[in-house]
Amino acid sequence: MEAIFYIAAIVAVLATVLTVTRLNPVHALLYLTVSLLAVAVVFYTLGAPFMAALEVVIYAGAIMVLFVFVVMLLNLGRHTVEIERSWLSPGAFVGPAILAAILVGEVSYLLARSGTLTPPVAEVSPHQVALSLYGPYLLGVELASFLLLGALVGAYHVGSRRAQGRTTVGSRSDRTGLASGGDLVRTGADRPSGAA
Amino acid sequence: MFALGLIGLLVRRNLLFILMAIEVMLNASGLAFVSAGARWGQADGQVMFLFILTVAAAEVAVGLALLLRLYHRFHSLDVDAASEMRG
Amino acid sequence: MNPVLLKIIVLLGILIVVLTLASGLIWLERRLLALWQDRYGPNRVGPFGLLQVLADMIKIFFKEDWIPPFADKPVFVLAPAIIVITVLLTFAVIPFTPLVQIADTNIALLFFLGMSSLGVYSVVLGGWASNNKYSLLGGMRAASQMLSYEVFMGLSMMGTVMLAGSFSLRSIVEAQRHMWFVVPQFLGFVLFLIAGIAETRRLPFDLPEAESELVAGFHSEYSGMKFGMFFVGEYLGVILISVLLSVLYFGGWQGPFLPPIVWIVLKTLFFICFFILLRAAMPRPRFDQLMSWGWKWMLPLSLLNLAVTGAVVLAMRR
Amino acid sequence: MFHLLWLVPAIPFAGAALLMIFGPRMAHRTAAWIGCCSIGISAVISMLIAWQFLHQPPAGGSYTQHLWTWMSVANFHLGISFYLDALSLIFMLVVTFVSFFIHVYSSEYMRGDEGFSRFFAYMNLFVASMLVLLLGSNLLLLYLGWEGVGVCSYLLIGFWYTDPKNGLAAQKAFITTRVGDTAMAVGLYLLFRQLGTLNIQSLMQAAQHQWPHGSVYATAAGLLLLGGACGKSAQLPLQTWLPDAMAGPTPTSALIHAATMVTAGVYLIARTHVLYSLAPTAQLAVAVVGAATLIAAGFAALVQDDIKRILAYSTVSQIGYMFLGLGVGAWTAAIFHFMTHAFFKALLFLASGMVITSMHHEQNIFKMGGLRKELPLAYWAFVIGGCSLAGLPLVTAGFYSKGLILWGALSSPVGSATLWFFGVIGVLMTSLYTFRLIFITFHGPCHHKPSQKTGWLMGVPVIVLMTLSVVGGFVELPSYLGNHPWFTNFLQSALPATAEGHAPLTELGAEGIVVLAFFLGLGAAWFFFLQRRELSESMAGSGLGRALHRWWYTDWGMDWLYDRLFVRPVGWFSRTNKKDAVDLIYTGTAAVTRSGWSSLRLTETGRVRWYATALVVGTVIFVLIVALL
Repeated sequence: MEAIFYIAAIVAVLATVLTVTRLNPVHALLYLTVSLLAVAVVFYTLGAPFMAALEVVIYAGAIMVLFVFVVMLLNLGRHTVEIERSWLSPGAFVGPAILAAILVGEVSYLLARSGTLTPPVAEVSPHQVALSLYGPYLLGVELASFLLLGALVGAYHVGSRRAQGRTTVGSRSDRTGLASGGDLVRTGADRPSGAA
Repeated sequence: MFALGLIGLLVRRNLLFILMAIEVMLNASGLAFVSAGARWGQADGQVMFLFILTVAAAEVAVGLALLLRLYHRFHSLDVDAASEMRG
Repeated sequence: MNPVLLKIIVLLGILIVVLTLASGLIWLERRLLALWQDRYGPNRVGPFGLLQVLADMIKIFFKEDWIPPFADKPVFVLAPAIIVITVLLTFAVIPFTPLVQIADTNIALLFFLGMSSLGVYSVVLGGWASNNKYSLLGGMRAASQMLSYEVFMGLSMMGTVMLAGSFSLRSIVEAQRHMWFVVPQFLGFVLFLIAGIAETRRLPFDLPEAESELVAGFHSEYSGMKFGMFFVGEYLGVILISVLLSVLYFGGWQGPFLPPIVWIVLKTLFFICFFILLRAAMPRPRFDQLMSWGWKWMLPLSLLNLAVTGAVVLAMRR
Repeated sequence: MFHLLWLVPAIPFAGAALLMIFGPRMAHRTAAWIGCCSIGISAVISMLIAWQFLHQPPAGGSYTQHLWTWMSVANFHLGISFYLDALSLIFMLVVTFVSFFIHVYSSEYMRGDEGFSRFFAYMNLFVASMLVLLLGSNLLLLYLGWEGVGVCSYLLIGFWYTDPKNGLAAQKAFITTRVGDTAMAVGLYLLFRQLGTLNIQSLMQAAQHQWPHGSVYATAAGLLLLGGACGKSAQLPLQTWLPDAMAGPTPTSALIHAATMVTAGVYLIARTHVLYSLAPTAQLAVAVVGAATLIAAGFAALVQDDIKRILAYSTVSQIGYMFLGLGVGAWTAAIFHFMTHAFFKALLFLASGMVITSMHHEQNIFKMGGLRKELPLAYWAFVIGGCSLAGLPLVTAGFYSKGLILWGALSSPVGSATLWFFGVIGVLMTSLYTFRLIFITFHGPCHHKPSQKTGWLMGVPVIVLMTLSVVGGFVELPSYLGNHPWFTNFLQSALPATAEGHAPLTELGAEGIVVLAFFLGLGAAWFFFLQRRELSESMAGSGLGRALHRWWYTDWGMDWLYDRLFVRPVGWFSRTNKKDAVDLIYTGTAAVTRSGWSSLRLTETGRVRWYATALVVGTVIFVLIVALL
């Protein structure tokens, strides 16, 4: 079990690194999915099988598919890779990396100060989770349902076609290298240029 | 992992990647909760993870809708393109 | 016998049987379709044309495995593997008989849901990696269709979970000793059946690969063994859903007189034939009809089913 | 039976809800059935409850039904609970029965009105609120009903809202009573603050135990509650709204502005009588207010020409009697007068409604006349109601109740001959204006022929109320007529008996003077308004007469006074002080905010990544602080 835990953790971290550094959005998404699956395995080894299943079903299965769906809807293909390449210079990583390193350092200092880091892993069954979810956290569940409802309505409204097409301010097509909107029909158009 | 997500958030100009980075961060905090819950054998950590899951789902739904809107308006996913609303 | 060895034997046995069955299904489907459409179907190679599958397999192995130059190569290769892997992994948690089961985990149903939601990636990524507008459209259709139908698929199954009080498929089967769940959970059964058909992208829900609109949908660009994997993956999916239907709602291996393995095979075959009959009988809906049907009817109905079942279970427990 | 108590307010409320929701799509007949039946059922239930109350009185003479907890904060607990004792039972019976008859009456009176179902919805809501007011076991629930009837009164006065005049009248009623209600709210706060509860019974006990006789708190609370009662019951100096409230439909006037709502003040004071017993000053104030009102309103009624306004002033005057009764400690007498007043005043209003309908909505009595033959039922209703109002000896209800009050005013230890004298003058005035009204309307030459005949739906309630106006007084016979104080005995469990003190006259002698006053008034009315009307006209035409007439006609110039005292100064102040000092706080805040904005806006670059960076930097610093601590 311990070995699986460490392997999965390493996979998760590596996949996340790759997610952050990939240029192609779909590739990045795939790495992110792999990272999530690895986290699911970590959950399983930590004694939270229910969470592992949910991680797979909802995170990897639903949220990520939504991402992929949107990527496909926008048809971000090869040209985005070029744009990303131009945007993503190694120098851009320096500042954030320093900040993040400081944060990690601080947090690990805090953790180290607070005592032992060797966890005696205890399994928590879905039964217990459900009991506390519908017991002391009932209000939280209600709030979460409100949140989801709000998100549903919000997403519907923001994404609805009716609000669209009022004004198209400053077409930046010259900068992004896109002649027109990301219509699906455009896929075939840049096919030859992308030939390997 | 949270730090990685953080870097992603700061480095990327593409809204899609930013959203992904936020997902990474949410997931990382969820991981922290679950492992803390496992450490003390409490169900609370998993409950928190469930809430994080709902937050992530809601955030993605709205975020992606906004992304579509941004793209239709600016023909770009560059978040800096949407910096017209200065105070 | 050594339990580890036994597990390995069972594992290999299931793998071989399921794969053989999946390819055999191709023959079965063609024969049955022909029967219902008043024609012969494959009847030349071997007795009753049984060896037709073998011939096709040989042909497909030796075909050129061509990857389009404009495709996104790694993803293109990855996509067909995903579906076979996820479906085969799901078979691991299915209790065929009390003895023949690879892993009896207490989150078996969730595992199935997770795997089936990962299976979406196969279709979606295949469609995207092909870099072809028909494939992309097929992939998008698949993504939205499977995302939508998976929601109430999970919800419709929860009725049985409530009645059995466990996510474990084995305990669900054992809970049906006195009554098959199809009786108290008829609505759930119908919903799961429809969702299952949609998950396997079989007619009438085969919009991701609707020939008349999208050439061959997400696998237009695929050929050779990669195409074969999609193909086999679909039949594996059919078997999986049929087995699950019989496990969840028709008592699994339980039945009088005959040994358990025979019962489960019979029930599964019945559903497979039903799937084929559906293909022969049903027209294909429009995509928007499909979506609104899913969200406006199936989801509320499954929620209703869930609520009523929960209330009844609570009331009976009092 | 007692457990059905909650149904009594609940059924009218349900009726109101039904009518409000489905009213617009409802046939008028259905609306009328719902409106009348809900009140009818509630009346029947209250009768059953009364039956049981008489035969098997609950322990301690009262019954409390706790429905659910309304609010519970720290040591402040309030329940939606109903309290029934003899006092609230009397009120409940009178309210449900009188309103039932008025509902039946209005199902014909309002026929064809486009707001028919709306009218019944308001009326039902009113009855429900009134019952909540009566049955509420704590002062806040009472206050809820109190405001509820206020709202319904507002809605009903402005019922024909297309005429702006009606809307103004409704607003006036609402705002004027609000003045009283504010005083009452302050009184409630005071009571809660000092005694720590709002439950009426425990409040009364606590007051008795904690406050000495004549304590400042009791006086203050009593005076504040009196303010509320004055507003609602249209007593001096807040009486000006009631005559204007006659803009509403006549059944409304009968129900709200005569029989029930305006007596809420009486109920409140009777309910909290312990407070007044502790505070002689407040009690004296009640008596003085009552006496002053009854005289003032009597004079105002004498010169009105609108049939409904006369009745309105008469109502004000009669409630003045009730206040007088309360003020001298003749509690039961006041309640007795409330009951008989509800009967005869509802009767008079309903009869005036018949007249008004027949006269094509003409309300000026000088344009009527000689209607005796044309409208016999209305005439007899007026005669009986008027006699009862003025107190025709021995045969009418009003005689007994008013006599009891006057005797209390004379004989009780807190009473005095002065108060009694005012009361007797009031009797004279009552008799004078009542018979003036009858003689001018029904006798003399006929100016207009009434057209419409009224149907039995309007007739039956009038006849029933006629009967009640006569026999309603026989439940309490004074000592010189055999001494059968059944009514007082019945109320004994809720209200203390009138204390007997020294009196300069015997009861019979005092009653004789009252009777004399009555006949004097009757004779004067007969002489001035029937025999020699030109004499009265010439008197009104003379210089002094005209001035007095105008003065009384405008209700002693109260509206003018209020306009000068309050409306204009406030208007002037707000006009001259447009940019007052208080605004500086807001403009200053705005200025500070503006300067803050202009400096902080530099950080608003509109770049999401900039924000994110700022967030991260902030987090880093915060965690650093935590780590260092």
